Amino acid sequence: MIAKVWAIFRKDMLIELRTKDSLNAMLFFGIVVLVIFNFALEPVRESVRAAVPGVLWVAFAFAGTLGLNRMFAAEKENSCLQGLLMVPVDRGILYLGKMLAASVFMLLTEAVVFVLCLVFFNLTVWSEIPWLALIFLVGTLGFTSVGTLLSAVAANTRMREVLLPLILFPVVLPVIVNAVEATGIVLNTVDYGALRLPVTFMSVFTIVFTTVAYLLFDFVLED
Amino acid sequence: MIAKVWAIFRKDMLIELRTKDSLNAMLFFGIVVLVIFNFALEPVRESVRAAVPGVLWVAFAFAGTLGLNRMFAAEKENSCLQGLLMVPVDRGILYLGKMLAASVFMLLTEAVVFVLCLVFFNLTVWSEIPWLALIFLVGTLGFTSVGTLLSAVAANTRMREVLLPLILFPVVLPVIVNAVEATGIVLNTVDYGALRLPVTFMSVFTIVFTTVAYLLFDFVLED
Amino acid sequence: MIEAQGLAKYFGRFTALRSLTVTIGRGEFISLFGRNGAGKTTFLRVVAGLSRPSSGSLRILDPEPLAPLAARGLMGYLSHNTALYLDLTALENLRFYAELHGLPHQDSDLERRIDVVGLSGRGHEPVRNYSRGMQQRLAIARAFLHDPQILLLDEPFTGLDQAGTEFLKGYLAGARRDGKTCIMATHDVPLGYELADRMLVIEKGVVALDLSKSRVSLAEFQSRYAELAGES
Amino acid sequence: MIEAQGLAKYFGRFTALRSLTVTIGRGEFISLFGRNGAGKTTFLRVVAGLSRPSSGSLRILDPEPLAPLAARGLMGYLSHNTALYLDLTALENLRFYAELHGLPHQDSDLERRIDVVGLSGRGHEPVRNYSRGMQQRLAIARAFLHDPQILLLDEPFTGLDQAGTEFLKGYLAGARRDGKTCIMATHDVPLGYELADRMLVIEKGVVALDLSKSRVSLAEFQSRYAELAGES
Amino acid sequence: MGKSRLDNVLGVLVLVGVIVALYMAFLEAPRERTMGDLQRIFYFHVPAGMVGLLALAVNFVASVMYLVKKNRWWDSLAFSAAEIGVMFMTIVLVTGPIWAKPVWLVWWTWSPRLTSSLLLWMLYVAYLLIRNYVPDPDRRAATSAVFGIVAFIDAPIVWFSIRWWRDLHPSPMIESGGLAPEMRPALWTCAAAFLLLFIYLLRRRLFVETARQDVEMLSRRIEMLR
Ligand code: HEM
Ligand SMILES: Nc1ncnc2c1ncn2[C@@H]1O[C@H](COP(=O)(O)OP(=O)(O)OP(=O)(O)O)[C@@H](O)[C@H]1O
Ligand SMILES: Nc1ncnc2c1ncn2[C@@H]1O[C@H](COP(=O)(O)OP(=O)(O)OP(=O)(O)O)[C@@H](O)[C@H]1O
Ligand SMILES: [Mg+2]
Ligand SMILES: [Mg+2]
Repeated sequence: MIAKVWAIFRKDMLIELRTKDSLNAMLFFGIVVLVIFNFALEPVRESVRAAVPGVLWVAFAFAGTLGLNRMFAAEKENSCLQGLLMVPVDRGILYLGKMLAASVFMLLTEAVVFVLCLVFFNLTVWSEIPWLALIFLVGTLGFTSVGTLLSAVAANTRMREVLLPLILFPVVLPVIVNAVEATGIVLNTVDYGALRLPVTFMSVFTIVFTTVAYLLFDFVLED
Repeated sequence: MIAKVWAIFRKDMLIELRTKDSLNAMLFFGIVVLVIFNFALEPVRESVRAAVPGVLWVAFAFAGTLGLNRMFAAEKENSCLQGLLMVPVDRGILYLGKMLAASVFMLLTEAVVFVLCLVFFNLTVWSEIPWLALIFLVGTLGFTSVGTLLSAVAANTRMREVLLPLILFPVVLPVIVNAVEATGIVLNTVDYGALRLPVTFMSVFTIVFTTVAYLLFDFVLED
Repeated sequence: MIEAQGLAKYFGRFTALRSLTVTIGRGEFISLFGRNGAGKTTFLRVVAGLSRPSSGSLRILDPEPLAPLAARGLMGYLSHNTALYLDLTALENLRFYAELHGLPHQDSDLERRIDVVGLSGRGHEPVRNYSRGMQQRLAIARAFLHDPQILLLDEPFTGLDQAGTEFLKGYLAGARRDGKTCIMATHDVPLGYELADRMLVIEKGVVALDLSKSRVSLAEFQSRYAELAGES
Repeated sequence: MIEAQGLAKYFGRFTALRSLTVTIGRGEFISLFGRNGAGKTTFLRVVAGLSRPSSGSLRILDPEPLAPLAARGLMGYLSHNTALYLDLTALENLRFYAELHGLPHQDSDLERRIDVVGLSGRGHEPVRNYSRGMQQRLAIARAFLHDPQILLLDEPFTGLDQAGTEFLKGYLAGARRDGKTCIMATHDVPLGYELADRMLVIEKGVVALDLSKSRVSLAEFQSRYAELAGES
Repeated sequence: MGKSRLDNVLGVLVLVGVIVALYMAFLEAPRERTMGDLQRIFYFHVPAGMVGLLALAVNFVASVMYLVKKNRWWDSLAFSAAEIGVMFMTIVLVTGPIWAKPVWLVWWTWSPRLTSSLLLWMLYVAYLLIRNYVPDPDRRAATSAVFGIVAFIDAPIVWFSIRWWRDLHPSPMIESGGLAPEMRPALWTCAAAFLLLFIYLLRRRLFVETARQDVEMLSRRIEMLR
């Protein structure tokens, strides 16, 4: 089973390594969102530091949605999904492989966008990095656990290019809110004890949705 | 010529009237962006009124991008674009028809999103409405004048679903910045004299880009 | 009518047309053969003006060379893509194209067109409800709405069932009688031979065989075509 | 081997399969005919488990009814969609599927597969550089990588040139000799007749004709099929 | 199957219930001391919220049942419940701000209860959108059932938001017994009326949906005869 999850993950990585389509697009979009926010926040420049966590996670979320969209579009391009569906492998396995790939793409994007954000907004962090890494990790897993399921849902519809953000954002908002809060705690206050609640929330969310999606994936996958 | 622009415009309206695909999606996405922004701005809540123009235009821009994307995706669905390209009509005409349709969709979306924004952020406007209508109109035309051209460019690539925001936002950023400024002037300061500069800028931008796109559309259109 | 001079089309490293030279007279019916990837579709798209050649020239003469816009008005292009708006009805589709062509578009005219392709009484249904074959029929009406002088057909029989095939054969035979110029790409040798005045075989982006029907029998053509394919 | 009982599939107001009942034995080669929209593709997709029937039942027996997962392992599905990753090489495509099937995937094994479909030496090129015909050949290798007992083929000859057609015909004749069960949808009556043991004609979502090859000649079958088409 | 006796009885009950509820809310219930007549929105806002959540719970259960049983009826039930749920939630989202403006001096504030209510509304509008965009009915049913299950995550958040977080939106005094006793009868009458209305609408909507499917089936038959 793990071998098969791994096969799917590796295939996506190999394609990405060759084309760099998704990562380029995600990165670029992340940066675009940063820049746009920068303008939108112009009038409240003084308190901008407080807004950084929100800006970051909105950029992550948009980039992640783009990546998920792209992932299923690629699978549909040549009816590749039809080939996958004919393989005698439990569809939950496909879900796990796809989710893993999406998470890695997102984490890579986040790393770069985060560094850029530090530069744009003149922040310095060092000792906080392990904490941030933890938050980014659980936040991202929470995002992709639902995101992978819902991108399959969106891919079933006539409007797939545009539907994913519409259905995904309302569902993952709780994750994003908690991730923003946790990131804010690390960057602004330094009360690490307060991290427990949001991090627990995100972890529980991830576990619940990974299980739900693993079970439900079979119903939404069609070519 | 006007009859032909009108024919294209009417065709798009007729399809929309029947399916309501684009408007539903645009509206919904506009609301999603409002909600997300609100969370991102949570920490700077006191000065939120100052940020409203930025929030509004980011929501408009995202919804508009979605609409443009959808418009060309529909044209490609059944290779309809190929049919259009075989018609002995100057391709500039196609551009004008498409741009007109995109602008109307966007303006309709803006009206609704604007009202919601007033409710969400507790604003009241009455006498400012004519001014705002003017700004929304020129801002939207500026946006769609480039947007229609670039969505044709994006539609030619292998990554069309994701490319449009990437290439469009950097180009229309000047329009958005000016529109935000103008909206801010109307909503916050009330120095209508200061409106002249941004409104002129947007008008000139629209005229220049409409002309350029009218001339260039022939080169980017391929089925 | 159509004059191609050293047409070439490259897609990156890939050559779709190498150096294609051919002259097609008014009223000729050409069947275009060639193996997968030979460049048939590419050639038709260049003729239609849907694709710009990388080098070489293409002229549409009537009898003077025409500007692209005027040339487009003379041509109708039909492929297995139907180019119909699925959410509009058959009538609305035709009306839209009639408007763009600047043709009269009373419902009665358009309904006659719909009758001709065998869809009588279904003109008010959205095209989404049509079966593939019905859509292809409507696509024929659409592509040739403006009675073009030049018909470009790219594997128009693909996926059509027997009734549809018969209908389209009849339609093309009629067009030929009316003196239209036709170019049709196909993999079906007997069918292509039956309809054509002249057979062109494209091979690796150049014209490899150019035979008039009056000069070869079907069997002879088939064997020469097979020979060509065997060579490389 | 395959047992369909009153299969129905509706798309809104539209009926793709009405009530299709048929039993297909192990080792039979079935050619599936029918006009556009008759429901051939829909039937194949339901058999493959790619589409859920609206009502009725479908069982894959070996000889006991199999669970969906096990049934999928027995089947290979080939349509004109190649289901290949264009950015991977031929070898990488096959390796990925071999891994998912849990087959051995040494390069040597896979290269042999590539040779068999006539692509020797091109295994390390990305599929994007392949012509349509080459892609279809690789798709054959992919679809039948795990030596399935049941081959489902949906107009597999579409768009193939003569050389490709010959190859696939040879391949299918071989599969038939090896005792595989095959179902192939096609519009090409002589070709379908040539390969088949038994011909099914689907009409408006039900089986309209079900003839064993030993009982009808090609000409006879053609006339009965044409008659059926003429009827409505 | 037409309008059954039960439907007629229900219809009459709903009519009577609504009239009585209106009477109770506007005339019988006492005028609130600080908010005045404004407080009477309470009798619509609160029951609409409760019944709306109930409708979405019905959608959730029906979605699960569809995936288990694969029976079209469960899908129709899920769809009908979602549509009505969205309607009730819309009432909540309209009456809420109308009440809030004079009491809190703002139309809207981004408190957990309000935000999660808005999200809930959006999720089920998205549910209805998705249904619009999947043409194949079997696939539509499966796809929307999955989304219905996922979307329901927000309902408990709405319910418990005021208990988990500090919120401008008041905790229900009904539970803690803080509600003035004279207001209780009006509240419960209104709640009962809304509940009846919900059941009635659900039955009617289901009827329309089944009728639509029957029409679909008949037109399929006609199509076959052509
Ligand atoms: C499903 C969601 C909701 C439920 C179940 C709900 C329920 C309630 C309940 C039970 C009360 C009465 C509290 C009490 O005095 O005992 C109340 C009051 C109120 N609700 Fe909601 N509500 C919901 C959503 C909303 C929304 C979206 C708004 C939007 C502004 C809103 C605005 C108000 C206001 C202004 C009051 C009166 C507050 C006061 O007396 O100060 N509610 N709600
Ligand atoms: N947009 C494109 N990008 C890259 N290569 C292309 C493109 N269009 C066509 N080609 C390549 O050009 C070659 C010629 O293609 P063309 O479609 O003209 O062949 P064809 O003769 O129509 O073949 P078929 O019989 O398969 O339809 C093919 O090898 C194809 O891969
Ligand atoms: N996803 C779908 N949504 C709506 N209708 C569909 C869908 N798929 C198929 N149909 C309809 O079902 C009918 C049967 O289609 P199917 O593809 O099975 O026909 P076919 O026999 O394969 O025809 P062809 O010879 O044209 O390939 C068609 O009329 C088609 O319009
Ligand atoms: Mg071709
Ligand atoms: Mg088919």
